[in-house]
Amino acid sequence: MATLEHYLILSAILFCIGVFGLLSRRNAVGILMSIELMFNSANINFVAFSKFINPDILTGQIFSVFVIAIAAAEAAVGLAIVVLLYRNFDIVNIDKINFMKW
Amino acid sequence: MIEIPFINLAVIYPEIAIFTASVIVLLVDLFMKGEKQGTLSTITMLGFAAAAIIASRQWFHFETGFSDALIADNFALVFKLLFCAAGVLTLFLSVHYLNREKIFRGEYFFLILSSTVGMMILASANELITAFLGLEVMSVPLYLLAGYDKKKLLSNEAALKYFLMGAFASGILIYGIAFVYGNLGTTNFDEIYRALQGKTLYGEPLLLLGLGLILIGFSFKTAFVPFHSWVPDVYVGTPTPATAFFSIAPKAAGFAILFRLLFKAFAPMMPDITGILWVLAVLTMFAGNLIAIAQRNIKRMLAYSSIAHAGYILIALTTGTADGAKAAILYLLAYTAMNVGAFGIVILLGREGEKDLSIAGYSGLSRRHPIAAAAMALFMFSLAGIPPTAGFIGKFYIFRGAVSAGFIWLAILGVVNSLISVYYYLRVIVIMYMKPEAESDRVITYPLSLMVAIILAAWGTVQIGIFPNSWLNLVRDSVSGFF
Amino acid sequence: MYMAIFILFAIMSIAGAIMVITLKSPVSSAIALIFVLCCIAGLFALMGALFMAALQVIVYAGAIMVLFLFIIMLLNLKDEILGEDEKKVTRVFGSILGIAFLLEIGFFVRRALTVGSESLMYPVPEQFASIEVISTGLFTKFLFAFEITSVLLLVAIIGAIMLSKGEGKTEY
Amino acid sequence: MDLIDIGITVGKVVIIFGALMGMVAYMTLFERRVIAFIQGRIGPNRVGFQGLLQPIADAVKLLFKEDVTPAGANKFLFAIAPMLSFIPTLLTIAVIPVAESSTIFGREVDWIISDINIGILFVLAVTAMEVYGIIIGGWASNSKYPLLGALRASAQMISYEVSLGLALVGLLMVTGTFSMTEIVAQQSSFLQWNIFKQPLGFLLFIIGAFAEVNRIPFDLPEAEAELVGGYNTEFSSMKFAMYFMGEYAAMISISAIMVTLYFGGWQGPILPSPIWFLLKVGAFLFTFVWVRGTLPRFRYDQLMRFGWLVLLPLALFNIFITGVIMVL
Amino acid sequence: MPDRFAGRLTALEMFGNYAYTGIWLLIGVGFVLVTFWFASLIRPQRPNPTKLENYECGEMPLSASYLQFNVKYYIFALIFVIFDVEVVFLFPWAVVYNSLGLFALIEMLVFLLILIFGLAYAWKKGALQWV
Repeated sequence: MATLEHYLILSAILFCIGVFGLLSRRNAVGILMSIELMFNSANINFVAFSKFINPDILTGQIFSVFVIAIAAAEAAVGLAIVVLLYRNFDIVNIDKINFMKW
Repeated sequence: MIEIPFINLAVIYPEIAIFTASVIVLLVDLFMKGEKQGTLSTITMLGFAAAAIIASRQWFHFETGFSDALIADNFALVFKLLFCAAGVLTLFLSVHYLNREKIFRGEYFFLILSSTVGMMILASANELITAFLGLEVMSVPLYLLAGYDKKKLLSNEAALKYFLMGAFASGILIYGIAFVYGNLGTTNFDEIYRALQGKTLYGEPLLLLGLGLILIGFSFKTAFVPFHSWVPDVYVGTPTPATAFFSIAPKAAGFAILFRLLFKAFAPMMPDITGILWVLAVLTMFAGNLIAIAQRNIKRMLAYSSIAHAGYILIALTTGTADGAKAAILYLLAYTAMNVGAFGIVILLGREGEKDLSIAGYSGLSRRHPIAAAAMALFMFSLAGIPPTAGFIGKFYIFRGAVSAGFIWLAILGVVNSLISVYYYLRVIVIMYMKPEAESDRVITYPLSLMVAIILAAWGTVQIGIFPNSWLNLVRDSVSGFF
Repeated sequence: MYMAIFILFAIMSIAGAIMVITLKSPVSSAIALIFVLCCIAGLFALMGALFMAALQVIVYAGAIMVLFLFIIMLLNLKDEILGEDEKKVTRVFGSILGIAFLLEIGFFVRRALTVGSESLMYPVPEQFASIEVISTGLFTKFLFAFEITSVLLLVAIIGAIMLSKGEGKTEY
Repeated sequence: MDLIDIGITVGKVVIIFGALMGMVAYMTLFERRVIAFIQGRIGPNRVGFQGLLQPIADAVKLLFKEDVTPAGANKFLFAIAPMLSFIPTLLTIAVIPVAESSTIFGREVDWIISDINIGILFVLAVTAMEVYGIIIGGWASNSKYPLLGALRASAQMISYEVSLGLALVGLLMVTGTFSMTEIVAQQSSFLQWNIFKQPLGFLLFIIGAFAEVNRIPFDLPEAEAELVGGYNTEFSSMKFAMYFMGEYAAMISISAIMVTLYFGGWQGPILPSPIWFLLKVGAFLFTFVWVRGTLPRFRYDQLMRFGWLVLLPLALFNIFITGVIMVL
Repeated sequence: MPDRFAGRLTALEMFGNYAYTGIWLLIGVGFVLVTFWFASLIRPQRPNPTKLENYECGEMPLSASYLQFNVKYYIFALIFVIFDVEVVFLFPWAVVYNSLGLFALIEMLVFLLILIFGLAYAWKKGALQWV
C-alpha cells in the first residue's frame, strides 16, 4: 500500500527537481516550467494530505483547485512578460539579464 | 439543502470599494474617448478615499466573515488605511511622471488598484489559502507594473526578474502551506493556534518544514537578506512612482501577514523561531546598509535602503510583543511618508527617459533649487533617523521595544546600522549643499500633483516626528484586540 | 497492486520531471512536462481524487501547457546549451538545495519506516471521490477565496494583454 | 471475478472496439457516397457491391505505402503525434454506454467499457488532450504548412473547447451528475430527453463539436486550398491513416456523446437498444456529412470572432437562464 | 479456479471501472503499435534526399521552416486558459446548484461578471479580432 510518506517523498523529489531546474535552466520558459513542477508537487501534497489526514472534508483538494487557478494566472502573466522581452529586445535567456548584480 | 454560510460583506467593504473603482477605471478607459487621464485619476482617488473612509468607520468593529477567512480588526484596518495613503501618494507621484515618460495608459490605475485589493486581503486574511490568494492578487499586478514601461529594456527585465522570483517564492510558500495543512489539518489561523497548543516546533518535523518554507516565501516577497537579490534591479527598472509604491505597500502587506501569522497563528511557536528572525533581521540591516553605501544611483541606493528598513521592522517582529507590533506599524507609517517624499524628489529632479538618477548629479542643487534640496534633505534626515523627524520616532520605538523585550544586542546592532546609514543619506545632503554646481541643463518644473505628494509626505514626516502622540494613540488602538 | 501502480506513476513522473529540466529542446521539455502532469493526474486518480485528476488534465495539461507550447513556437526557442559556466553559482546553490531536500526525503523515509506504513492509511470514505463535497466546501467555506480567484484571473488577462499587445491599434 | 467475467469483459471490449473500427472504415465510404450524391456524382462503387469493399482496399493501400519522415523532423515526436491524435478519441468511447445492460451467463453486463462517475469530466479531459496530436504533429514535421495548419487547428480547437465546456455546464445543472449512465437513466422517455431541457445548450454543443472535430464549416486547419493539407501534410502511410482514423473516430465519438447526453442514449421503444444507439449516432454522422456537402467554410477571422464573441457569451447566457429557471 | 487469478486481478477489484479505462487505453496503444509494426514489415523503404524534402508545392523550400507567427495565437491561448479555469470552477458549481439555489446563482454571477470584464477588455482592445 502506498502511504502518505510515499506521496510526500515523491512530491519532495519533484519539488527538488523543480528547484534545480529553476536554477539551472537558462531560458525563461524553461524556468517557468520548473516553477510549474514546484506548484505540482505542492498539489500532490495537498491531495495526499486531504486523503490521509482528513478525508471527509477534502479541504486539501479545494486548495489544489486554487493552486491550479493561480498557476494558470501566473503562467499567463509570466509568458506575457517573456513575449514582451522577446518582442522588444530579442531576449529569452535569462543570462542575458544580469541576475546576480549587486 | 446545503447550509449557506454567514458571509458578512462588511469585512470586505474597503476591498469592494477599491475593486469597484478598478473596474470603473477599466471600463472608462475602454469606452471613453479623448483625454481621460484626469477622469481616471479622479476615479482612482475616489476609490481610495471611499475605502479609507469605510475603513476608518469600521474602527473597533472587529468584523469577521466568510467562515472566519477574513477579519477586519483594527490591525487590518490600519494597514488598509496605510495602503490607501500609499496608493493616493503614488497616484500624485504618477500623474506627472506618466506624462513625462509618455507611457500613460488606463491600465496603470487598474493595476495599482487591484494590487491594493490584494494587499487589503493580505492584511485581513485569517486563513492561509486566503492569504496566499491575496498575495497573488497583490503580486501579479506588481509584476505587470514593473514591466509597465514596455519600450524600456530595464523595465522589461525588472518585470521578468520580479516575476521569476515572485513565482519561485509562491511555489515555496504554497509547498510550505501544504505541510502546515498536512500537519495541523487546518489553515485557519485561530484553528492553527488551537491545534498548536502543547506542540513544540522541533517535535513536529513537518510543521517545522512548513513554517520554514512559509517564512522563506514571505522573505522573498518582503525582500529579507538573503532573499533580496531581485530588489535593486527591479526597483531601478520599474517606473519611479511604481518603485515608490513597491517599496512601501507590498512590504507593509508582507509585514501585516507576517505579524498575524507569527503573533497569532504561530504564537506558541514564536519562542522557537525568534533566533531565525534575529539572524534575518541582522543580516537584512547590515546587507542593506553596507551595500547602499557603495551605490551611485539614487534609485538603487533607495532600493538597498528599503531592504535595510525592512531589517529594522524585522527587529520589531523578532520581539514578539505588542510593543513591537506598535512600533512596526508606526515605523511603516513614517517610512511611507519619508520614502514617498524621497521618491517624489527623485521624480521631480529626473528627466524624460529616467535620466539624471546619479547621486553625483545632485551636486549644488541647493543653490538652483533650494526648495527641492531642502525637502530632499528633510527626507534623507528622516530616513537616517535623525530627530526631530518621523524616522527618528519610528526607530526610537523599535529599539525601545527591542530593549524592553530583552533583545539588547539586537537593539545595539540596530543603532549601529542607523549610524552606518547616516553616512550614505548624509552624503546626498552633502553633495546637494557642499559640492559646487555640476554642469547641468536641468530644468525643473514644479507640477502641481507632484508637489502635493511631496508636501503631504513632508507634512507626514514632520508631523510624526514632532507630534507623535496622536500617532502613538493610533497604533495603540490598532493592536487592540490583536493581543 | 496499488503499490505497483503507484511506483509506476511515480517513476514515470520523476523521469519525466528530470527530462523537463534536462532536455535541450524546449518543445521536448514541454512535452515531458505534459507527460509529468498526466502522471500526476494518474496519481490523483489513484488517491481517489478524481475531480482533481480531471482538473489537472483539463487545466494544467490541456490549457496551460498549450500556452507554453504556443509561446515556445512563437518565440522559436532554440535548443538550450546547458552546462556552461555562466550559471555556476546558481548550479552550486541548486545542488546545495537539492542535497538539503534529499536529506529531507531521507528523513521522511526514516519516519515512514518507524511510524509503520499502515498507520496513516485511513479507510477512504465513500464520499472522498465525490465532487459534491468539494463543491460544497468551495462554494460555502471557501467562498471568498473562490471569488477572489476571479479577480486574480481578471488581472492576469488584462495584464497579459496589456503587455503582449503592440502599441498601435492593429499591431500584434 | 472469474473466467466468465473476464470472458465477458474481453468480449465487450472486442465488440465495442470492433464496432468502432468498422464504423470508422465505413464512415469514409458513407461520406464519399453521400457527398457524391449531394454533388450529383456517383462516388466509389467499383470495389465490391456498391463499393462496400472500398475501405478495405484503402486500408491495404495505406499499409503498403512508404513511410516518409521528412529530413529535419523530430523523429520521435513525428512518430508519436498520430498516436496522440488517435488515442484520446478512442478513450472517450470508453465512458459511453452503448446499450442497455443485459444478462449473459447469469451475469449482469453493462454495455459500457468503464462506468466511471465522472464521465463528462473524463470526456472533457480527454478532449483537452486531443489538441496535442495536432500541435506536435505540425511542429515535428519541420515544415511550413503543417506548422501553420497545426497552429490554426489548435487555436480553433481551444477557442471552441471553452464553449463546449460551458454548454455542458448547463446540462450538468439540469442533471446534477457527471455519470453518463445516470444521465441516460434520467432520460427514460422521449419527453425527458435533455435536448428539451437544454435546447440552446445543445445548439452550442453541436457547434462546438463541429469545431472540435475540424469539420466543415470549421475545417480551416485542413483547408486544402490554403494550407495544402494542414497539419498532416508531411505524414504518409499508416501515420496519415492514423490521423484520418482519428478524425473519423472523433466524429463518431462526439456523435455518441451527443446522443448520450441530449438524446436519451440507447433508449428507445420496440427496437433493441444497440440498434437505437446506432441509429441515433448514424443520424448525427449523416448530419456531419450533410453539413459538409452544404455549407461553405468560415473565414478564419469570422471563425475566431464567432467562437469568442458569439458562442461564449451565448453559453454564459444559457447558464444564466438555466440557473434562473431552476431557481424559480 | 478463481484462486489462480486472485492475486492478478486485484486491480480490477480495487479500482473497478477505472482499471477498465486503463485496459482500454492499453488496447488502443497496442492496436496502434501493432498496426505500425505490421505496416513497417510490408511497406517499401527507399528514402532519397528529394523525397525527404519538405513539401512546398513542388518548389524547393526557400527559408527555414520555423517561421515566426502571430502574437495573436498567444492571446487566444491566454484567454482560453483563463476561461478554462472558469469552466472548471463552473463544473462543481453546476453539480451543487440544485442544493444551493439562489445563493449559488449570485455567487457565480459575481464570479462571471468579473471575468466578463476581462472578456470585454480583450474585445475592446482588439485582441479578439483576427486581422
